[in-house]
Amino acid sequence: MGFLDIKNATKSYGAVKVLHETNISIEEGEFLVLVGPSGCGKSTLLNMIAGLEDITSGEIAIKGRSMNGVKPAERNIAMVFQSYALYPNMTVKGNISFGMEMHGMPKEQREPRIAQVADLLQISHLLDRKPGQLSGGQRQRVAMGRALVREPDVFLFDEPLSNLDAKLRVDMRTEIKKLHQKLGTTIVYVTHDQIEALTLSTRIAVMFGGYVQQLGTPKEIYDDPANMFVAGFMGSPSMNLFPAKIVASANGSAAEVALHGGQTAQIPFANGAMSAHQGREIILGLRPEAITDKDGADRNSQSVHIVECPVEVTEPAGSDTFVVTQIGGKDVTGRFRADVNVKAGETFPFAFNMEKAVVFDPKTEDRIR
Amino acid sequence: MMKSFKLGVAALALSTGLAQAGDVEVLHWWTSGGEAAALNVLKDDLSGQGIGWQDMPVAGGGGTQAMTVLRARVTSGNAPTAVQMLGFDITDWAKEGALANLNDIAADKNWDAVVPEALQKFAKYDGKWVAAPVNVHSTNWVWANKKLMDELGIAQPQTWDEFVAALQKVKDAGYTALAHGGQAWQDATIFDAVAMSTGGADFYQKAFVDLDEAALGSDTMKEAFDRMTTLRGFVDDNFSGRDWNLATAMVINNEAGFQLMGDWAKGEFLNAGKTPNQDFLCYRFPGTQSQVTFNSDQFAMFDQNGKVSDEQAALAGAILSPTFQIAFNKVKGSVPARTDLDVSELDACGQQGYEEFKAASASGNLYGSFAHGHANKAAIKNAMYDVITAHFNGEYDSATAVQELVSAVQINK
Amino acid sequence: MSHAATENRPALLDRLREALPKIVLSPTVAIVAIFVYGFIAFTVYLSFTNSRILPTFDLVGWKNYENLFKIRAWDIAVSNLLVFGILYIVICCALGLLLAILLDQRIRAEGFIRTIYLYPMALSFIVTGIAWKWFLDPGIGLEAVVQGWGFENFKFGWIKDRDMAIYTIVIAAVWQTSGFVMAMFLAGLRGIDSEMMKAAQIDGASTFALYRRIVIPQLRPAFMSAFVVLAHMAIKSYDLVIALTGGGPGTATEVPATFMYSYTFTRNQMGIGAASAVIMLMTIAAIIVPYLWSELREKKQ
Amino acid sequence: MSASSSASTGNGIARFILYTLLALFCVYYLLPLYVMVVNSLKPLSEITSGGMMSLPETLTFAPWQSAWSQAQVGVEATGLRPYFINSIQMVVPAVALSTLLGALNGYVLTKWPFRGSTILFGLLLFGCFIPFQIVLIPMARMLGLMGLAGSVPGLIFVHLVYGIGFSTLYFRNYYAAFPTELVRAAQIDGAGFFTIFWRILLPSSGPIAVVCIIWQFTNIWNDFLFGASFSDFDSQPMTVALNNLVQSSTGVKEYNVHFAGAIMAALPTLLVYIVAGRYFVRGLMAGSVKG
Repeated sequence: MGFLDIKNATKSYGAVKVLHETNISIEEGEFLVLVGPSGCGKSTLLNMIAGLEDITSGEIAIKGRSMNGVKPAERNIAMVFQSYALYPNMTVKGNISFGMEMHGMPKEQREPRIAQVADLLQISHLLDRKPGQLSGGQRQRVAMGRALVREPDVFLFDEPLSNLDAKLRVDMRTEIKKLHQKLGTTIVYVTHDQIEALTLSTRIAVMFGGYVQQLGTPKEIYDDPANMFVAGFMGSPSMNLFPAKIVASANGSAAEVALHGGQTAQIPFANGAMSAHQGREIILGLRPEAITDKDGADRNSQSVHIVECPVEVTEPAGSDTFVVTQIGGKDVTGRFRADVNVKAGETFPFAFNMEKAVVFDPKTEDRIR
Repeated sequence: MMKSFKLGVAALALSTGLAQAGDVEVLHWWTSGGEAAALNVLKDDLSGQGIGWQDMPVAGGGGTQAMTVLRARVTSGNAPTAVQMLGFDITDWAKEGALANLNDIAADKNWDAVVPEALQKFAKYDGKWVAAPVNVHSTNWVWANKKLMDELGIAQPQTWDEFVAALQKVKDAGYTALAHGGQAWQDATIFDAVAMSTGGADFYQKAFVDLDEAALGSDTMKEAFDRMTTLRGFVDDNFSGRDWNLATAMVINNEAGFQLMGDWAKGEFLNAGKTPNQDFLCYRFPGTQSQVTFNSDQFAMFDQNGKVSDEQAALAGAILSPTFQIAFNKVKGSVPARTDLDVSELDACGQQGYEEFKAASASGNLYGSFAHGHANKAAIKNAMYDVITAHFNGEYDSATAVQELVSAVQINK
Repeated sequence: MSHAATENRPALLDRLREALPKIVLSPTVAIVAIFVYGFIAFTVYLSFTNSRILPTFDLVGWKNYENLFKIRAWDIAVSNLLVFGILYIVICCALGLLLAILLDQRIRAEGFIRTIYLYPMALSFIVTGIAWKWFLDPGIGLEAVVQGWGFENFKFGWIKDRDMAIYTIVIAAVWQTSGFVMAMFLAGLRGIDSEMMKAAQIDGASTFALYRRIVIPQLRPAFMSAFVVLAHMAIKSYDLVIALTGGGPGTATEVPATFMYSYTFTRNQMGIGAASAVIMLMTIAAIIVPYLWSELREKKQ
Repeated sequence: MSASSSASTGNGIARFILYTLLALFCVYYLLPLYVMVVNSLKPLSEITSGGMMSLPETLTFAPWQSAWSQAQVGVEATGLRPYFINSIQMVVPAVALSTLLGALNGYVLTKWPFRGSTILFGLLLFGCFIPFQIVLIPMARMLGLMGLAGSVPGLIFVHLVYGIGFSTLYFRNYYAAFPTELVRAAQIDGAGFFTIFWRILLPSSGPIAVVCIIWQFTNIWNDFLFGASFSDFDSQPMTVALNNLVQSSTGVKEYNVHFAGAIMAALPTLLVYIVAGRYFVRGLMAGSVKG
């Protein structure tokens, strides 16, 4: 039994099932991120944890106590909303103290906690302002302060950074991470931004279509995606997915792919992999960092293969240059060193690190191992 | 709620309809200075007997607003003690069983003898006195500007033709011949007199009281409508919607020769400092010299616990007392509702009117005015208004108007 | 409540708390059920009875409806409502929109002018009716004044003309509510995203095209709200007609509201009055229900 | 958008035409008021001798005095003064109650919706269109049964009943645009149903409350039919007195006093419009026009 247990929880609106049987269990101090495109059910699940929406079937428990039918206020949780949901008519101080006030905490006890939290978030100078007078980042801090001051069992974050500009978002992300490390609180965090998911979490639940597609650590999710959706959704630029056929080769099996211009190439899998699937049509997945120029290839890898491919586009991005070719009719992006001398239109050697290759069934889109 | 409704009206009136003990609450629409002064006579009389007066005035539409309010008040079980009413409204309320029986006070004060029978028709229901008449207005008056009459050499017209000739004379002299306000009840007031004059008393009785379809659809009726068309020709173009008192002002200000209006118009003349027979003339509409069409304001008493309260009895008694009758009618322009008074305090027109009223009453020529709801129910009266006013405004020709009159009566009977 | 008792109560209390929104709404629901729908049902019932001065419960079938349609004044009232309603709503919307656009051009003293446009809504027609009646009266009003200036041929006697009188009612009614409609449109205009306007200007839209193609289509919700308020006022216009023309000249400006009042109260024909009220309610429903339907369905999407 | 649309700024002729148009409309809207004010300051003789549009030759405030405290509106020549107080006693609670109840209803309908709540709202809104003429008699009966007949509370109740549709409409549309997240945040903070309403929603309802109050105040203050039918001798509102003043059946019509009384009767509503008018458009913007 974990700190927060979600057991077979479902949610339906009438005949429409928006969340299918979901099982997640996290320990105290974990940072769980629910990530997925909009409409995937992540916010619904968060609201169910918060008690803002009823559970259709199944159970949600915190610290072993079933939360079904328990009011949001009695779950000892705190929530930070996408729009921050600061009470516009109250000052910052009023906003932060409102929850304590509602729980009947006397004023003398509230004051030091407000001061402490304000200090922690560096908003002490804003306490007498109204939300309308604050910048986006300041509002974000106040919203977090409001949650922190409650000292809840679980923090719930509902896309808290999506209303901030890019720079501020990165700063706040770091700050949330620091805060988590400092305070060791249990957090459930909803986002559609996979980078936030990867950077912040101790564990990620990738959701799509009302199902949890995969639950795991960031590394598991990134390196070992359970299906094509997870593979495509996580990582930026996203994983290259292109059709291939598994054929026998000198050292075992190879992926036979169609290059631009009608030629085919064979790229052998790492030692012995995929031998059981020879002759099968598959989708081959390789992240951009596993497709490089020759000198940029991972020196630790035992399975780097060079294939001459025609270059379609080059996209210099400062630290790297992304080079695009076509394989099996799909654009395939490689991450090359910045100073590599490559031009569109010419043919260039691409290094494929097949240790990182993952293989999917084109029909079910599930992983083939 | 459904079933209890009808029973409830009476029951509620019984249980909760009491004003404070020792007070009377009076619903009326007499809010002008003169009328209020007249009512004050009544109020003072009652306060002399230790009875307070709670005033509930609702003016507008010649009492129609007040009647709407009355219906709400009675339905809610909060009926006023006494209510000013006209003609068939009294009968309708008596039918609902909502009015108190005033027979004791009537017997005590001998009302049967002094109140004319034509009035008793409204003041009594089913042999019981239910209302105390305050006054008698007669409606078939002609008001003429004496200065214009003298200037143009017009004598009092005795017949319709003479009247038309007189109107023509005034018109030719560049004045407005007939001052008139285009409101349905004013149109009907004229028609009232015209119909009486055209068809005589029997015709009037048959058509407007008995609602005899032959009389309503007769050629006489068409003739009456034709005469209305003639009169329309003597009215200025700007008559529509004009208040009656503005029409009177036209006569007062030497702009118009005649007005056909009830005796309340006299108050306007008197207020303007005019004297009867010196500045203005009053006489009956030509052809109705021996008839009087009237309407009578009465106060009906709402039933209080199945009997008449002492206050109501006192109020009813005070209303028909000679002092109040004289004092009130002097101001109001009407004549007393009892035939046994010395009216030397009234002005010339008032004295003349009182004599004519007594004479008509004695000879059976006292008729309730249909235009003022004293010949038939409100539904019929208003249905007739529609036809008369539409015809007067040129929407119907006379033949159509006659047909419409018949069908209007059929629908609303 | 004793402490021991509360032990067993949480479930009950919780249920109570959950029902709280419904409990809060319930007085309103009860009020509306009785005082609106109950009364409508009662009126429908009355329309089948021979009620005269007070409600009675003797059924007479469709007689009141048959009689109603035989009464010429009812025809006039219905067609007047049609003429009046359409003109009133169209002119109010057009004028309100025009004024809102004019006022939206960064006008100095906007607040002052807006108050002037808006104030008629504050006055009851018992009050302004007399002023309008005078103003429209050819003998003493506009016609007399303009003729006094030397324009002897100037004629403005609509209020006395039975074919034109209904239009004078439109004039006065527009006067009363167009300012309110203006405020609604002004609010709508202020709510439109200014970046979109800039984009349209950069796209080369003329001011006219800007309003016709970009602004006005976005005012649809304001149009809808205005329509409901105006339709509601058009149908209920009673004071206005009574104060201005009393339904005249003749019966030329009779409208259903005056008809209904007159038959129910003045003429003691409560049955026919109720029948006319039922017809009127059905007409209202025919206009309002589709509107509500579209509005509420949209909300669900 | 006002800033961007005014492409015409600086174009002298266009501005001139614009201001001329606005001024002309001002004349249209002010005309009846002009007639009323001018004639309320003239002696009666000046009015009856014609020239209702002209300025007073002799300026007199006697009509105003008379309308306020001397005019005949019943048996006693009390002027409008006592009725004014009756109206205030009725309007203030009626407006306050219907606004508050409308706000609560709007809160429930938008933030605590339940199955059928939309239909319920539709039914509520349709109730706004019920002709008042048909409710008179049954309402009188109900008031009688409730023991509220002929009393100020009775009148307040009636106005509450028929004001609730529009006030609910205003608040519902306003609260629909109010972020639901705030309500959720407050729920998590431990605020209950009423606390959320009092502490979170109501303090932010200023603009729409102004719209609602203006609407209700105008309608209730100007109502005649209910005021006349459901009041008692000691609770008749201002409009009934004004009607009695203006509609008196016989006798000299003192038009100057009538106009003075009419303006006087309208002063409170005018005041509300002038004071709150600026918030009115803002309130409409925030709520009601969003449909």
